[in-house]
Amino acid sequence: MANFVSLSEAVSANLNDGDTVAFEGFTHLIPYAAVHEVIRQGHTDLTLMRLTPDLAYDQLVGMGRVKKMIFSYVGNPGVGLLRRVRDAVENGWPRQIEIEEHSHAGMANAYEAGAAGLPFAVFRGYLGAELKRVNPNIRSVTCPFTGEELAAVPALRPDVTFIHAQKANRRGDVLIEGIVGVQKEAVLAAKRSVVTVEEVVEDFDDVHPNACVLPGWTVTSICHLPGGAHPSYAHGYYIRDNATYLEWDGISADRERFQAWMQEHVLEAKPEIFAKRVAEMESAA
Amino acid sequence: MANFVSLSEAVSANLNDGDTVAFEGFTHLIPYAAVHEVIRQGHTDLTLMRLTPDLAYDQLVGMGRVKKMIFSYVGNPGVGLLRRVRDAVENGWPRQIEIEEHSHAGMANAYEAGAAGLPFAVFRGYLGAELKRVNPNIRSVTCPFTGEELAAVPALRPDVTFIHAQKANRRGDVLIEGIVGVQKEAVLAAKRSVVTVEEVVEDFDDVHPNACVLPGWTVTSICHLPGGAHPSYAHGYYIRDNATYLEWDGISADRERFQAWMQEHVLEAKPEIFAKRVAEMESAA
Amino acid sequence: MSKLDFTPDEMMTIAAARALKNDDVCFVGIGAPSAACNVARLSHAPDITLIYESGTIGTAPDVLPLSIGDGELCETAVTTVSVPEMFRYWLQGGRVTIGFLGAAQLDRFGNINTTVIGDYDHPKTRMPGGGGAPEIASSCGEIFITCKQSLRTMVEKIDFFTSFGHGDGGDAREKLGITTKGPSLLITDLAVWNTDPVSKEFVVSSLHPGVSREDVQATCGWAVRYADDMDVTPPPTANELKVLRDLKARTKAAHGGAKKEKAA
Amino acid sequence: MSKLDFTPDEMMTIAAARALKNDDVCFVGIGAPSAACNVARLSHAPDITLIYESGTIGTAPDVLPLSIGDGELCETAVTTVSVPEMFRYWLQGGRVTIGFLGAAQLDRFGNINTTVIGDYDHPKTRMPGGGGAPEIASSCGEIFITCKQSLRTMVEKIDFFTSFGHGDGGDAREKLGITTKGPSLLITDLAVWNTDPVSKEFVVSSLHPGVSREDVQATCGWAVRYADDMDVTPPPTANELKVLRDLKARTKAAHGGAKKEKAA
Repeated sequence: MANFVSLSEAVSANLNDGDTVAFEGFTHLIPYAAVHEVIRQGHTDLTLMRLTPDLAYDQLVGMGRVKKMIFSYVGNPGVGLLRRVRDAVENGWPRQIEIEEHSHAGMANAYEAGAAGLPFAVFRGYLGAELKRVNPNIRSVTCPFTGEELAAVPALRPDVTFIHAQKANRRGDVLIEGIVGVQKEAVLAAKRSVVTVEEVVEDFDDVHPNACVLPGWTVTSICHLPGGAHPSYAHGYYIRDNATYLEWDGISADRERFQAWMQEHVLEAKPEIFAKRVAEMESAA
Repeated sequence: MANFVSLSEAVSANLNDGDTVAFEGFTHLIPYAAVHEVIRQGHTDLTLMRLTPDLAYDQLVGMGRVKKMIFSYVGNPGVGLLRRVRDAVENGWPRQIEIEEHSHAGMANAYEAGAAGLPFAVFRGYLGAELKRVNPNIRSVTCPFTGEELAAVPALRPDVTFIHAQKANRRGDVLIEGIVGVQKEAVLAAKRSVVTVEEVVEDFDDVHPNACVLPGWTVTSICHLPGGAHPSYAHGYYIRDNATYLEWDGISADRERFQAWMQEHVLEAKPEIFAKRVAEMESAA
Repeated sequence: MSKLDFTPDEMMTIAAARALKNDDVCFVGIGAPSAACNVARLSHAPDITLIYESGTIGTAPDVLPLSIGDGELCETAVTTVSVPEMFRYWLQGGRVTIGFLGAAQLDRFGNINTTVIGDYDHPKTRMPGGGGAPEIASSCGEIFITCKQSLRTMVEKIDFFTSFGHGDGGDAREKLGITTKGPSLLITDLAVWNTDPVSKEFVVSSLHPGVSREDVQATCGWAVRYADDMDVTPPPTANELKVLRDLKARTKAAHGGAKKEKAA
Repeated sequence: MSKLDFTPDEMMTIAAARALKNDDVCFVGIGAPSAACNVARLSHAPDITLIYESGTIGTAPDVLPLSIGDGELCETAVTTVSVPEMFRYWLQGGRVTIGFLGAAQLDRFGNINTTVIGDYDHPKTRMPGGGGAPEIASSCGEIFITCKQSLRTMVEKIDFFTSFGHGDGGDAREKLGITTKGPSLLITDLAVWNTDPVSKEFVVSSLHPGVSREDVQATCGWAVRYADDMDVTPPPTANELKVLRDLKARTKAAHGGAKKEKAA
């Protein structure tokens, strides 16, 4: 059953150096506050997985905390490349990182298989794609009825998944609305999970019966952390801070500027800052 | 794009003798009005599929319209056995029927694979179960990563799927709420689909963003048919007519009583009768 | 049996309910298991998570459902998911601690038949089939079974292996690569049976009040074994009986009445 | 190029928009494809179904999204599904008629590289990678590609096959068991290119107004082929330009302004 704790407690109770970790979120509801707390606590040698590593993973990689990254699209959405990841892959700065690269279909199916307790996922993919050549985890199975050869990838099973969600109720059930991405799968596939939420409400009596809800007994720790998805957004709470995504391109272009920014905005900051950061972004919706 | 037609037109435009047909619904939202219209129009030699063939399939089998049935639980839910199906399987009355039997997990995964455009589904199932011996469509595949042997079944791809849903909007989008069963999968897996609905509304602006909605371009025909799920129920409209399920045990126990009942309540009836049948069952919810 | 102020059926349901814990996640079969699971929820295990295969997770019905997909299961659930998701993420995902099944035909190793009496291709009686049971039997942490004793139900050899229990006993599950515990408890109207840790056959661990060993053997098709330290099942408490009878009364009023009484 | 009252970029977007039909179901890549698809929707194809890989189906944003998961895509969608469902039921399910992609590096057969410049293990430039594109390229009915011409983009040989087009031409797709049509149209800032039905290489079918064959070859790394019946692309109509410019202006106001202007 989920326990309600501070973000600091949740990170130290659930994450260990060397863990395989997913901070999931598909443009929407990216758990930035959790990523920053992990950076502050000094965790390192992490294997990160995510379909769309964005600024959050650029920051973890740039701070040298990442041993390996499993991903399908490593960009700054709508802006361009991730310059800290490029620096690590192209120049080994601040350290070499291993990469395991898939397509979105491959990653999404692999999380689905993880949530479903299967060892691998089957889908029609990678036809003619060169990723098959460079990723030994892309294999194939043959349909026992038609003989068609299909792609197979191992299930993703993180040690810990971090997500941000709109609401928890007092029993620890978690509600995710809007672009739900692969968050439900990433939590169900993981051994442990930490959910930061915008709001804690009494119950979900007014919620649609088929809404995306994670029952409290599927979640390890919940932290009430308004604004915890900034600069991404929380449907119904605040909009995406596109300006920050655009600015990141400049901040991350230079090693020293990046480090100074991380010092000021992450290492010397506290989780509570996130509520202030979204104050200007709050949506009437 | 879905067209709005009468049930009579929808059935004659979409169904042919010998077709493979799913009338799906998991206790909730069973498309009885459509089944009765199919019986009236005389369609026969059908291959029926459904996880939970209930009274509807008992009626189709008892009327001799069924060549083969693919299923996982052939009972009268909460009451007992299906006596017309028993008579067909045990005594060949009114005709022999072929059966292909799965578990719910097998059927659900097979519809999922059909919706996903895959030739087969993989899951961990039928371990030690004797259905493997009697159903040649239960095979296996080996995980290319762990070597685990998993169950494989062919995807279900009906020629036509019939479902009942709560609402359509003017553009032909369909909303299903509550116990959603495998209806979305059964429609997406099918070549053609017919949806009877309780209500046609202007738009779905007030509907939850992650509700179970079938866009109009995925549906072939829509029929406004209030009460069309009786004696099952429509969440938010009317409750289950449990008394009818209990009564069916007696009606179906005797061939002549069954035939007389079908004559009066199906062959000589019209689709409009369903609205009257649920008038007493209407829920304040 | 001596005259008691509860029926064997009530004792069965209450004994079955007692086996469930507050933190269990229980996949509920319809019929006897459903009554036991809801009595547990309404008495000592208020936070138990009940899952029905219709997709309803964490449901808390006020009356017993007639089917596994009654509307109240959805209305009171924490969330309702599609049936493919139910079988993939929730059952196969290994999240369910207890699968609670009934049985039309059962052997001493907890193998269940709900498919056919007689030969599969030419059955004497065609029963409903497996539904969710074949994968409930292999995917849940352990399996509880409840049924009334009779020579027709509890047989030496079942006609069809719908759901695998312990096969022919011993390490039969391991040999098939099944990692879950399988049937560990059988609650009948006469006794509570545990599973022998080595042979994996059911062994009576307690007789219900007023039940004799002869009663048990007379309604069981295999040679009954008894535990060394046999108990008498504690009789239902006043509160347990009240919870069960109130539930049954609400259920009867809701399902059995005239149509007009049923409208919400 | 002669002086025109529209830019090459505008001509590209409008020519790309024209290729879409009202009953298309289009899987929209971000950037240039997104502009073209929304211009189509706001002009001649009001009922077109636009799908973004974030799970938004039938979306109708008022401004262009900066990312494929902007909030407005969900708010205006017919429905929003999970990403696994998007790739399984909707893309792999074969429901999408057009996949509209951009390209960082492209060859004459419509093979696309968005992964690396240089060697995969020691890249000169690490680009974002495939995202949804590898399966968009094989699962959609056909593929439209749009990009600005340059010698860096349109190359004789791409460094990495992120998304398979027609391989080395001819029946390369069939040989791999791919049943969809693949790249059938390329719209650049200078020309419209169709796919030769036999060789499967891109062939210029119309030059945009004021563009010469020399302009096209100067910005293309392979030897350009021209159709026998070459056309000039009809210039943007006043309405097309207005739709595009209004959309861009709304987008700029929404994304580019000061923070306080962005609050809804």
